[in-house]
Amino acid sequence: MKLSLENLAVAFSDPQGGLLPALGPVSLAVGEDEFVCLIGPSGCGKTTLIRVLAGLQAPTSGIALCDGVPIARPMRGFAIMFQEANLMPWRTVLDNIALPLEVAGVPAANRYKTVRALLPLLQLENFDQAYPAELSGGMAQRVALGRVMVQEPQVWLLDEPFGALDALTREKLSLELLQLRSRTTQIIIMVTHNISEAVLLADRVIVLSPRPGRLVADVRVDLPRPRFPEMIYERDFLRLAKRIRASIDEISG
Amino acid sequence: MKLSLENLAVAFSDPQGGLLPALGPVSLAVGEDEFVCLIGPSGCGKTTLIRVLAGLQAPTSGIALCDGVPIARPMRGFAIMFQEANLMPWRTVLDNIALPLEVAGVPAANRYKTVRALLPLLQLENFDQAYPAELSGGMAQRVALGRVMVQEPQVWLLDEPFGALDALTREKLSLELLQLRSRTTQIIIMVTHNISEAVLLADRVIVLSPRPGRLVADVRVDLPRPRFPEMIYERDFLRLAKRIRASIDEISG
Amino acid sequence: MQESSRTATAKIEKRSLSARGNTLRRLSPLATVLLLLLIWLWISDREIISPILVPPPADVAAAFADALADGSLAAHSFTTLGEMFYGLLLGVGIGLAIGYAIAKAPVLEHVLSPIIVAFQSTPIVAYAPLLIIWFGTGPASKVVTTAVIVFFPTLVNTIAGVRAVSPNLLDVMRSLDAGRWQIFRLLELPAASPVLLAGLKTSSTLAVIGAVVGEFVNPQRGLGYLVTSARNRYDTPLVYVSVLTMTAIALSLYSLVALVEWRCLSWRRRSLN
Amino acid sequence: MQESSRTATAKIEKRSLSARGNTLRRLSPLATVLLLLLIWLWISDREIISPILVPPPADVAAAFADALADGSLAAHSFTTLGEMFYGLLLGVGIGLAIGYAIAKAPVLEHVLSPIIVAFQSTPIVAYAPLLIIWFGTGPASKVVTTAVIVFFPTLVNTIAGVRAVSPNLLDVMRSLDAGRWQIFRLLELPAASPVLLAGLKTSSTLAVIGAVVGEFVNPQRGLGYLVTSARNRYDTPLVYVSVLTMTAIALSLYSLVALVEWRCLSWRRRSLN
Amino acid sequence: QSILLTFIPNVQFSPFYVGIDGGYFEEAGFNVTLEHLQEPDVLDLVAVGQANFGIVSGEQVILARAQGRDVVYVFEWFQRYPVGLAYSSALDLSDLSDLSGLKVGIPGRFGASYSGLTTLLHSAGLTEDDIEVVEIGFNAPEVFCLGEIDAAIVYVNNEPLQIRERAQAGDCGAVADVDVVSVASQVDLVSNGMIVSRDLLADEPGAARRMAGALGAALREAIDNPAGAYLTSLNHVDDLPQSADFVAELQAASERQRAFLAANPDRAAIARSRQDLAEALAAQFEAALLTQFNVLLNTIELWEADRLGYSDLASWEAMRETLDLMGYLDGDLGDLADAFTNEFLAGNDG
Ligand SMILES: Nc1ncnc2c1ncn2[C@@H]1O[C@H](COP(=O)(O)OP(=O)(O)OP(=O)(O)O)[C@@H](O)[C@H]1O
Ligand SMILES: Nc1ncnc2c1ncn2[C@@H]1O[C@H](COP(=O)(O)OP(=O)(O)OP(=O)(O)O)[C@@H](O)[C@H]1O
Ligand SMILES: [Mg+2]
Ligand SMILES: [Mg+2]
Repeated sequence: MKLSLENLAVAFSDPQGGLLPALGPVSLAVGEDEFVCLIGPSGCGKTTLIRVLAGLQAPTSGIALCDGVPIARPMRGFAIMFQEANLMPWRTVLDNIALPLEVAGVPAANRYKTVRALLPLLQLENFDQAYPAELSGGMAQRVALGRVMVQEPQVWLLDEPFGALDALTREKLSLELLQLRSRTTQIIIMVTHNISEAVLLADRVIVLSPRPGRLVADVRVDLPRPRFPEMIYERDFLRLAKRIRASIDEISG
Repeated sequence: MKLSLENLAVAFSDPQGGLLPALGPVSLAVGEDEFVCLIGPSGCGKTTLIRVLAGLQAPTSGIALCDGVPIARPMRGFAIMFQEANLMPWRTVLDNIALPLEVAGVPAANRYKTVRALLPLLQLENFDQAYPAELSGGMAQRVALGRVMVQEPQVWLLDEPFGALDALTREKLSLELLQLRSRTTQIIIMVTHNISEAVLLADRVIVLSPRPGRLVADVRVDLPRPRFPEMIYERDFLRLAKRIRASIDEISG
Repeated sequence: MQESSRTATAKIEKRSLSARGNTLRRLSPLATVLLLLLIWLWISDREIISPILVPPPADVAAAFADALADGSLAAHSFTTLGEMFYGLLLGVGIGLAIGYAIAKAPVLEHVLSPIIVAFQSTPIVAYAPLLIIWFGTGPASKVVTTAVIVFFPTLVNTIAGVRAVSPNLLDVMRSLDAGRWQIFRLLELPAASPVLLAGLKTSSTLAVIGAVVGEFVNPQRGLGYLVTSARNRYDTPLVYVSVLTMTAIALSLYSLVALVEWRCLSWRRRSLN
Repeated sequence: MQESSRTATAKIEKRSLSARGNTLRRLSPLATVLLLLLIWLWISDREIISPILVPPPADVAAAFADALADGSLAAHSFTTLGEMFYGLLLGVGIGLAIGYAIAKAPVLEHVLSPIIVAFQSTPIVAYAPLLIIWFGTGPASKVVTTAVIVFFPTLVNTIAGVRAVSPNLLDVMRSLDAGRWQIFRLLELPAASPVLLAGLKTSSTLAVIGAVVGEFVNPQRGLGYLVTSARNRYDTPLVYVSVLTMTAIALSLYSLVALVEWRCLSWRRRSLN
Repeated sequence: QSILLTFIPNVQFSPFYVGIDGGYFEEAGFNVTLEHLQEPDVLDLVAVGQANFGIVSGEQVILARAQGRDVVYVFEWFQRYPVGLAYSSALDLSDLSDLSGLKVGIPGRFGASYSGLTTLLHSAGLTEDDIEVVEIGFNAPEVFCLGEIDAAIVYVNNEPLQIRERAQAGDCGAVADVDVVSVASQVDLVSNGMIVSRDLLADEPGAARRMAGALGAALREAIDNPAGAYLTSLNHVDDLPQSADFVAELQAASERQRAFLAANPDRAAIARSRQDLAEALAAQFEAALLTQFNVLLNTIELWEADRLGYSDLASWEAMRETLDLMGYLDGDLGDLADAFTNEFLAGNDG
C-alpha cells in the first residue's frame, strides 16, 4: 500500500465568515513500509492531515490517494487514533477496545479473547470492567490505542498517541509499536511533539510550518533497526534531532 | 498561603465492588512561594491529588490543609486547569476565557478587555470568536490555560497544562508562567511528564510511585533564577534530571 | 480523482449557497402547506370523500372570511390564546422547577412520581366537577387543564436535560465557586437547552389541546367551544376554520420554539458545519 | 479538620449503605401513595370537600371489590390496555423512524413540521367521523387516537437525542466503516437513550389519555366507557375506581420506562458514583 | 347492519336490546349491531351512507338538513322532549316567569339542553338575559347540590332521580327535594328518533319500513314489560346494578306481566301495572339497586304514546321556532315536511 498527497489543502470557514486555510498545499508520498512522524506547531493542520487520510475530511483542493485511488471515505485497512480518547462512556474498557471487532462482526467470545490478550501490554489488566469516567487521562489514551491495535491495520494514523503518558509508559508502548511493525509491513503516520520520540521511531520525520501547514523539512532517519531507547545518546541520533530542531526553530523565525 | 497534605489517601470503588486505592497516603508541605512539579506514572493519582487540593474530591483518609484550614470545597484564590480542556462548546474562545470573570461578576466590557489582552500571549489572536469545536487540540488547551490565567490565582493547580503543545509553544508559555510568577508570590503545582520541563520550572520536583501514588522522591531544584531554556545543557541541570529519571526508573523496578 | 475533488467542490459550494439554503428552508413549510391544499382541493373536487365530511376549500375560505369579518374568530382565538398563555406559563414554570429539583435530588423522583403521573394520566372529565368548583366556570379551569397537560413533557425533559450535563463542566463551575443560580444560568440551561426545547415543543402543541379540551368540558367561548358548536350545527366549514386556526396557533408556537432553538444552537450548527 | 474527614466518612458510608438505599428508593413511591391515601381519608372524614365529589376511600374500596369480583374491571382494563399497547407500538415506532430521519436530514423538519403539528394539535372530535369511516368502530380507531398523541413526544425527543450525539464518536464509528444500522445500534441509540426514554415517559402516560379519549368518542367498552357510564349514573365511587385504574396503568408504564432507564444508565450512575 | 346510537350502552336503549334479543330485527331481515357515537358523527355517517340507521334528536335533523345533509326522520322514538328544569321544591316556580333572576345551570350553549332552556324561557315570555346562565358541563347534580346554582337544565328521566336520591339522603345541601318542570309540559318539541338517508329510501324503500316496524314492536314490548326489558338490557349493558334477588324478582315480575298482557289490557291498565311494580320493588330493594330501573320507568313515560313512531308537523315547527330563537338556523332549510315522514309506520301501509 502506498499513500500520496498531491497539493493537498484544507480550508475551514472562519468565524468572520471568510475562509481559514488550515493545511497545505502539501505534496508527499509515503511508501509501502514507512514510519512517518509529523511534527509542527500547534494548530498547523496535523490533525486535519490525519483526518483527510482517514477519509473523514474532504480536502478543499488537491487530493489524497491510496494506491492511486482517491480517499473519499474511510478505507479498509486504515485505523485512526484521535487526539482525544473519544471513548464511549457507556462501554467498559473491554467493550471500548472490542468495538472495532464488534463492528466487523467478530463473535463476542473471540473478540473478548483478543482484547484480553492485549490488556497486559496496555497495562490495563484490572480495568477491563471500568468505565471511561473511572480512568485517568493516560489510561483512556491507552484504551484508544488498544482500539487501534485490535484492528491490526495496514495503515496506522496516530494523532499524538502518547501525549498523556509518562516517559516510561511512552517508551514501552512505542517500542511495542516498533515490534508489531517489524513483523508485518505497515504504514504508520504519527503526530508527535517529541523530537526524540520521532527520531527514535520514524523512518522519516516531516516538519510542517505554522498554519497553514506546509512541508518545511523531510528528514530521513537512517539509524539502524532495531532501535533502543539507549540510542538517544548516540551521535547520529543527536545530529538528526538537532537538525529537526533547527528546522523547527527556523520556521518560527 | 501554605498548603499541606497529611497522610492524604483517596480510594475509589472499583469495578468489582471493592475499593481501589488511587492515591497515597501522602504527606507534603508546600510553602508560600513554591513551584512544585508532580511526576509519576500514568494512573498513579496525580489528577486525584490536584482535585483534592481544588476541593473537588473528598479524601478517603488524611486531610489537605490550606493555611491550616481543611480544604472541603473550592477555595478562594485557587484555580485549576484540568487535564482535558473542558471548554463550554456553546461559548466562543473569548467567552470561555472570560467565564471566571463573568462568575465573579465583572462587567462585560472589562472582562473582554482583560481577555483580549491575554490572547496574543496564548497565540489565539484571530480566534476570539471561534467555538471550541473549531479549535485544534493545542489551541483548546491554551484556552483552558487562559481561563486559569484570567483568574490571577494565588494557587495554580495545573494538570499537564502543556501536554498537547509543541516544544516551542510549550517553552514560550512556561517561560511566561515563570515571568508571571516572578511578579507576585504564587504557589504553582503542576503535573507534567516531561522531566526537563519540571527541572526547568520547579523549585521542587515530587516523584510519585505507581498507583496508589506515594511520595518516592522530593528533589529540590536549586538552579538560579531567572531560568532560561538554554540551561538544559548545563551540568547542574543534567545532574538533577538524571537523579529524577533514576528515581522514576527505580520505582518501576 | 474526480470523485474526491467533486466532494471538495460540493463542500465549498454548499457554504456559498447557505444564503439560498436559508431561503429554501424558510419556504419549505409553505410548500408543504401548499401541497396539502392541493391534495385537499383534489379530494373535494373529485368527491373522494363526501363534501359533508371534507368541505371544499372555497367553502372553508368563505366561512373563514365570515368569521373574520364578524370578529367572532378573533374573539374565540383570543380566549384560547389567553388560556394557553397562562397555562403554559404555569405548567412550564412548575415543570421546570420540579424537574430541576428532581434532577438534582433523584430521591424526589421516587417520592413525587406517583402524584405526577396520576395528574398526567387522569382524564380531565373525571375531575371536571372539582375543577369547576375550585376554579369556577371562567377561564381559570381551562388554564389549569392546559397547565396540567403541558407540565409533564417539560418535567421529564428538564430532568433528562439537566442530568445529562457534563460532570466535567460542572467541576469547572464548582472550581470557580459559582453559585447555584450561576451554575444554572451559565452551564445547565445552555447545556440542557436542546432537550428542554424538545420538551417545550411537545408542551406548546399540547397547550392547544389542553385549552380546547378544557373548553369541551366546560364550553363558554374559545376555539374549543367554536368547534363543538359548529359541529353541533353541522357547519363543517366552520369546524374546519376553527381547527385550522388551532393548527395555525400550534404551528406558530412550535415555530417560535424552533426559532429559539435555531438561535440557541447556532454554535452547534457552526461547529458541525 | 473535622469537617473534611466527616465528608470523607460520609462518602464511604454512603457506599456501604447503598443496598439499604435501594430498598428505601423502592419504598418511597409506596410511602407517597400511602400519604395521599391518608390525606384522602382525612378530607373525606372531615368532609372538607363534599362526599358527592370526593367519596370516602371505604366506598371506593367497596366499589373496587365489586368491580373486581364481577370481572368487569378486568375486562374494561384489558380493552384499554390493548388499545394502548398497539397505539404505543404504532406511535412510538413511527415517531422513532420519522424522528431519526429528521435528525439526519434537517430539511425534513421544515417540510414535515406543518403536517406533524397539525396532526398533533387537531382535536379528535374534528376528525372523528373520518376516523370511524377509515378504521371502523372497533378498537382500531382508538389505537389510532393513541398513536397520534403518543407520536409527538417520541418524535421531538428522538430528534433532540440523535442530534446531540457527539460528532467525535460519530467519527469513530465512521472510521470503523460502520454501517447505518451499526451506527444506530452501537452509538446513536445508547447515546440518545436518556432523551429517548424521557420522550417515552411522556408518551407512555399520554397513551392512557389517548385510549380513553378514543373511548369517549366511540364508547363500547374500556375504562373510558366505564368512567362515562359511572359518571352518568353519578356513581362517584366507580368513577374513582376507573380513574385510579387508569392511574395505576399509567404508573406501571411509567415505572417500566423508569426501570429500563435505570438499567440503561447504570454506567452513568456508576461513573457519577 | 349497524344502528348508530348516541351516548353509551345504557338501560335507556333497552328497546334496541329487546329488538335484538327478542328477534324483532332478525324477523325483519336485519342482523343488527349497535354502535355508540357522538350525535353529529351519527348524523354525518348516516348522511354519507356509512350506516343505514341512526338515532338522533329532531333538532339535529333540522340543523343538519339546513347544512345539506339529506336525512329523513322516519320514527319518533321519544314522544316527549326529555329535557326539563330541576329546582328545589322549596322554590315556588308554579309560574315559569318566576325564573327571572335565578342562576340556572346548563351543560353548555348547545344541544338539546340549550334548545330546552330556550323553549322554556320563550314559553314563559322570558329571554336568556332575564336569568343568569351558568355553563357547568354535565355536572348538574354536583353543582346543584353544592348550592352553586338555583336550578339546572336536566334530562328529566335521569338527573332528577340522582338529585332526589341525594336530597333524601341529606347529601344535597339545603335541598330536601326537587321538582321538575319539563319542556314537554309547555311545548311539544320533536325529540329523538330514527333517521335514514334519502338515498337509502330511494335504493331500498322496503328497508325503512321493515326497520320502523321492528323498532315499533320492540319499543312496545319494552314499554309494556319494563322488567323484561331491564333483564334484556343486562345482556348488553356491562354495569347495570343487579343482584341475584333482584334478578329473580324481575324474572317473576316479567312472567306475571306476560300473562297480564296476554289478556289485552288497555294502556291505562298497563301504565298502572308499571306503577305497581315500581312501588313493590321500592318496598323490597334499596334505592341504589333500583336507580337504573327507575330511569327506565321514567324514560318509558317519555316513549309512551298510542301511535309509536308518529311525529306531527307542529312539533317540528315548534322546534324550528326554537332554533330560530337561538339563532342557529342560517342555512337553507327547505320544506320542513321533507325532514320527516310517517309513511313507514305500521298501519300506514301504502
Ligand atoms: N471543524 C473546524 N472548523 C473550523 N476550523 C477548524 C476545524 N478544525 C480545525 N480547524 C482549524 O484548522 C487549523 C488546524 O487544526 P488542526 O486540528 O489540524 O491543528 P493541529 O496541527 O492538529 O494542532 P494541535 O497540535 O494543536 O492539535 C486550526 O487553526 C483550527 O482552528
Ligand atoms: N471517578 C473515578 N472512579 C473510579 N476510579 C477512578 C476515578 N478517578 C480516577 N480513578 C482511578 O484512580 C487512579 C488514579 O487516577 P488519576 O486520574 O489520579 O491518575 P493520574 O495520575 O492523573 O494518571 P494520568 O497521568 O494517566 O492522568 C486510576 O487508577 C483511576 O482508574
Ligand atoms: Mg491536533
Ligand atoms: Mg491525570
